[in-house]
Amino acid sequence: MTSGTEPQAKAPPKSKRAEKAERIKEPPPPGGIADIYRAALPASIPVEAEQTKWDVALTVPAPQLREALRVSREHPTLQMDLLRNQTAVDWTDQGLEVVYHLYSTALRHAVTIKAWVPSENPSLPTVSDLWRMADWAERECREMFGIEFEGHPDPRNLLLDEDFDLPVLRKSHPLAPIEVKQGVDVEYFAKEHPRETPPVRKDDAEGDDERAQRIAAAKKQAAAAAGAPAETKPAQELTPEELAEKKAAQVERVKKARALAAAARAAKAGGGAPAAAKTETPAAPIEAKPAAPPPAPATPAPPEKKAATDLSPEELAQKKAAQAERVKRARELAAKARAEKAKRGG
Amino acid sequence: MPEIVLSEFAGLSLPDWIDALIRIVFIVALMTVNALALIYLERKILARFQQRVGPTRTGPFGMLQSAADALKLLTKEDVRPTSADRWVFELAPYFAFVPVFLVFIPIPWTETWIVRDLELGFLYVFGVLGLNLVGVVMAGWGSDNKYALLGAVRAAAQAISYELPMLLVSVGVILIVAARLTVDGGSAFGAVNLNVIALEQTTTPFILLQPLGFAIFMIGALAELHRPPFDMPIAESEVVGGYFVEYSGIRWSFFFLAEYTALLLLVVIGSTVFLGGWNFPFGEDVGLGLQVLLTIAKTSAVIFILFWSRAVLPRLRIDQLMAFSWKVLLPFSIVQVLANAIILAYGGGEWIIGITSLALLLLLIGLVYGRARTLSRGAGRSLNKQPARPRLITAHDPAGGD
Amino acid sequence: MTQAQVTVEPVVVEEEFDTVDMNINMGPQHPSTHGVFRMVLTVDGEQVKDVTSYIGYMHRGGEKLTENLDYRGALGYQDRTDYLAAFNNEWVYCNAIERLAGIEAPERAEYVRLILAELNRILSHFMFMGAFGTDVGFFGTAFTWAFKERERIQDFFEAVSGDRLMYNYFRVGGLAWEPYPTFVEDARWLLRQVEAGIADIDELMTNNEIMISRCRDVGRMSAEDAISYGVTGPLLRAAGVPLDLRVDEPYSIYDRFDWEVPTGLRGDVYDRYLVRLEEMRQSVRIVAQALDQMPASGPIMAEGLPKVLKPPPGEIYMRQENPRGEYGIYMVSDGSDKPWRMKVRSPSFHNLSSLRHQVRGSYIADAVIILGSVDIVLCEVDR
Amino acid sequence: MSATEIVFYCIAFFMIASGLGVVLARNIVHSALALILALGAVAGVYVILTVEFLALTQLVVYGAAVIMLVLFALMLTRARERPQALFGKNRPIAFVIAAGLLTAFIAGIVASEWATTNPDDIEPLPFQEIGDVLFSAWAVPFEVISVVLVIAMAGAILLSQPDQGEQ
Repeated sequence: MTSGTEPQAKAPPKSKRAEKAERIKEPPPPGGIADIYRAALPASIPVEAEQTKWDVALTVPAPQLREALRVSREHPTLQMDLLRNQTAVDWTDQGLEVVYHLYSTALRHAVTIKAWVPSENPSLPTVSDLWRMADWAERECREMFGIEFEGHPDPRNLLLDEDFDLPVLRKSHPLAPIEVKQGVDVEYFAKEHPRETPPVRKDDAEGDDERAQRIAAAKKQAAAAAGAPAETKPAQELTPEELAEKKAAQVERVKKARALAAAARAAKAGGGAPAAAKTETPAAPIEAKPAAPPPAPATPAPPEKKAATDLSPEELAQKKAAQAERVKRARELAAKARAEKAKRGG
Repeated sequence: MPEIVLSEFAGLSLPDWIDALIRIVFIVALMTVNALALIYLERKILARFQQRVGPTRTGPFGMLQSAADALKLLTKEDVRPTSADRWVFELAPYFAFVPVFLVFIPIPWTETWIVRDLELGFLYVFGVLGLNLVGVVMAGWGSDNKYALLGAVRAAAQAISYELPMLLVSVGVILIVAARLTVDGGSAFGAVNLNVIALEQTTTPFILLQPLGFAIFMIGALAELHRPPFDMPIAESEVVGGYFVEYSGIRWSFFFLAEYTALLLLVVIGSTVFLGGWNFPFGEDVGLGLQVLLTIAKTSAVIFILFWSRAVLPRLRIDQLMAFSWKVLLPFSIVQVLANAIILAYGGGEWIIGITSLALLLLLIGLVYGRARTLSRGAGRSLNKQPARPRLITAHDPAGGD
Repeated sequence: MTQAQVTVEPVVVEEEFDTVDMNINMGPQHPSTHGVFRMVLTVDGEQVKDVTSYIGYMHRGGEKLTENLDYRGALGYQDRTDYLAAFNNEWVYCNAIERLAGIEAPERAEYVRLILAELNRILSHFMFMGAFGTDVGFFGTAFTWAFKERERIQDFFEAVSGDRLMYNYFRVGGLAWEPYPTFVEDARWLLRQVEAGIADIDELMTNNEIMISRCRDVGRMSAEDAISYGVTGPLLRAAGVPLDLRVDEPYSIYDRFDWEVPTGLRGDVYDRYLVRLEEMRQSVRIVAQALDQMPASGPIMAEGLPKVLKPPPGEIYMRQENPRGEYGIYMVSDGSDKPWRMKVRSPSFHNLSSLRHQVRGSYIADAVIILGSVDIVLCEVDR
Repeated sequence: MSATEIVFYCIAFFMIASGLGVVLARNIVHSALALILALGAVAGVYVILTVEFLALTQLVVYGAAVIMLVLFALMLTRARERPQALFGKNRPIAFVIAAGLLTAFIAGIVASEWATTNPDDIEPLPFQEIGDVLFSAWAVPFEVISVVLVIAMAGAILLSQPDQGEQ
């Protein structure tokens, strides 16, 4: 889930990390659990202690988190055998803070162990083999925050639907008016905010051009993929003479296409190989279509057009065949476009 | 055997089959009324046990409550699940309902008020009650519902395993009656006839001679009727209504009707065979009205005990239920029959039979109570309580001061 | 049985007559699942092979909603997680904010809170007695006896807080309003009735042979397994671990009363029933002592509370002993008027996760009783 | 055509119908239920022959117990999904054998001469003699059968125990 560059709902005065740093005012009392931990943990694990309102909170770097938890469970002076609570806190820009509350039923002391994980596809080793309580807690943490726990035996969703993979408790997932209005179902919400663009929306008007930007970006990608000539600008930004020149190019292309069609007809009428003509013509329209910007000015009328009635019978047949061919090609194009949109949409 | 032939009674000579028809109509009417009355009484008595009042709205003291229920059931649409096995589903209620009504025939309400005085009345009862089980299994299988199937399988297992001790114990009684009949060389042909059994009890009811028999007969009857503590097949909390979970409306009421009718009939048979039925305290030459009253009084006393057990006893698990029947009731009933046979064969007095049976009964009660005691030894006070003081623990003592 | 779950392998004669495993679906609409909870039992005959439990039907996204209410706004939500112990939940939430913001509730308010919370524990255990009795098979007798007492306690709560179930009576820093004048006398009368009710239930169920044979050694869970599953409360104490937060991590004024913590010997369904029965008696003892020591008059609300509560940035994991176990509120504040993160640690959620461990290998009838003895409240499981 | 003859013909028809039902029913459980009806009809014939004792034991033993165990076996195991033997490939051979057996039966029935007493005046056989004969003349076969039954029961228990491997 890329954190994306979504504009903050309200720009915080200073970054959360700074605010949090200034908060650590009181170090834990000497001789407390923090010192026992420092003695018990191997030197390689740096421990940063902080006194919260009740327990002592020890922050451990994520890679060594599992090691710290294993030691706190097995070390004779710690014996943390009850994992009370396992959850995560989303500090937007600093990433996610995963919290483990532990308690020892034998020695009757409690501790909170924390670790920081990045916001983009966070992952942590599972501890469900140390405490079986973690099995359900990590499943809930995964579906609510999107944290992947490697090695978890059964990482299905627990409270939400099976196929609902939108991390709900992240701050980036705003409590949008949609969700407050109970009646609207999640399907609509997920469709409205596809995963890759974080769904921060100020109001509906502004949303449209955002969608236009997205379509242009998608078109650019398609054009780049198809290897088309230099990218074309949308119609509004074209200067008048560029517009005229583009129109001329357009007319010239249409005339060429018609000439080719006439040649093909003549060849076919003369029993010539229609294949060559046919393969050649489809390339032109594809190339022509993307170049024409959607809100293009009225296309120029084809130069000569005889009324249907005075066409000779075989010309009529040819026109009908060409027409059928065009329809078939149009349908192909539409299918291809739909497939591409579905892939992108999915 | 004096037998009321309605044709004479009504002063017009009716052919046999009309007479039989009248009796059938009489049975059906009496049984439905009885079922409604029993349902109402059960709800009232259970209510008293549970410190509530029971139905009071419909009719005086709520007496028409079960009639109102019956009316509702008649008008309710009886639904059949589409995936149900059509014919098995629809025939099941009749298979469960008809055998129970057939049991009514040999029961002696008074000396002469018997529908048909069958020679093998007692054996006939068991023969016909077995068919009721077929209806239950058809219902469970037909409604293609896992709960129903589970309920039916439980019902079948329970009925089979509790019918055996009942049969054996009644054989014990029949042995005594047969011995009395053949004492002066007569044929013991009538020993299985319910009325003859009742006649034999003018002086001593068989409960004095066979207390164990009465206990096992009643336990078997409870199991046969799926009533607590043996109501596994229709346990709401597990199989949600058992084999009749998919039935509704009139079909469902057939099952309910069959259950309450069987309740009355089994208890009447029990009281006739063991408590002396119409005969015990006042003998034969007393008015018919009094004899009927006697039977009804004894039956309602036993029924009250059954309702009482429903309110107070929880449900046995299916394997405990089976173990109780095969490992406890069956051996005891076999020993009972053997004891009777040996004593009668060597011409011992009937009081010896009474004492052995009483001894067996006390042994059974002792066994059950003992097992419960061992189970619950220390159960009542199996907790140890620590004073609510924060316990002192030294920081590095891994064991932790307890 | 139209479609069998098992595909028909090539014909192997002796295997053909093995009983096929049936999947029995209990819930979400089932008389004994105590709420909207679905349990699929893989059953071979009567033996339960495996259990898969489905939860989440009652998930209302409470934690997300709380992040958009101010600190006092989410109090009403706490009644609705564990509706059988609403006072206890409110107390945990208020204590969490009070410790975060450094507010101290006055003496008298603390006493009233303790009395109402302990009575709420008795209320919740009466509910367990009724529901458990019906599961075991007492056809309604245990249920109506237990509810007779429950009604009395609920009338008392209605007199104090104005509501029978969702009280919303505690406030950050004290109580919403003064308890009604004859609060103490009524409470004493109520204790006597409750004591009689407990004696009735004890006499009906405890020494009942069938109940003992049904519940003894059923759903046994050893202490290590219980702790590993995060099980707390009566279930853990029945397994022999004397962990009671009122004693081990004292909060409020529990250290002024003397009472005892009951622990069971074998951790089976019967011990859980006995532990809960004993806990009710201990709660009666605590309330009686609290009523004696309670100051006759005094403020019930802390002074000088700001209109908009903005606790300094920081976090707290406040936990208290609810009837079902350790109910925790992990509150993180970033200095604004809305909590940055509020996580509810609900005991039923973790107790339920150990259900599969207890039920495998038992019978269907046992599965129902074990679920009853775990005593879950689904609103609290799904939050 | 006295009343008993009418009743006999009804029962006979009912017995044959349910017998065919057992063989021809598509669903195996239906055939099991039809079997119960057939054995019930046999009990009916005993009643006509005024041997009620046999009729009732027939009902008790077959009606309630034996068929019930058959139904258990059908409902709880996978036997239901076995391919229907009715449409097996060796159907013609089975047909031939069945026809042969039928002719043998009919020949046997026609050949033997039947007692022609009128069903009405059969004097009821008091079952006391059954008891005496059973334990005097037929005591030995009675004991042998009971031993066989015990062995069968033990075998059934052993078979149904899941072998240690599965445990």
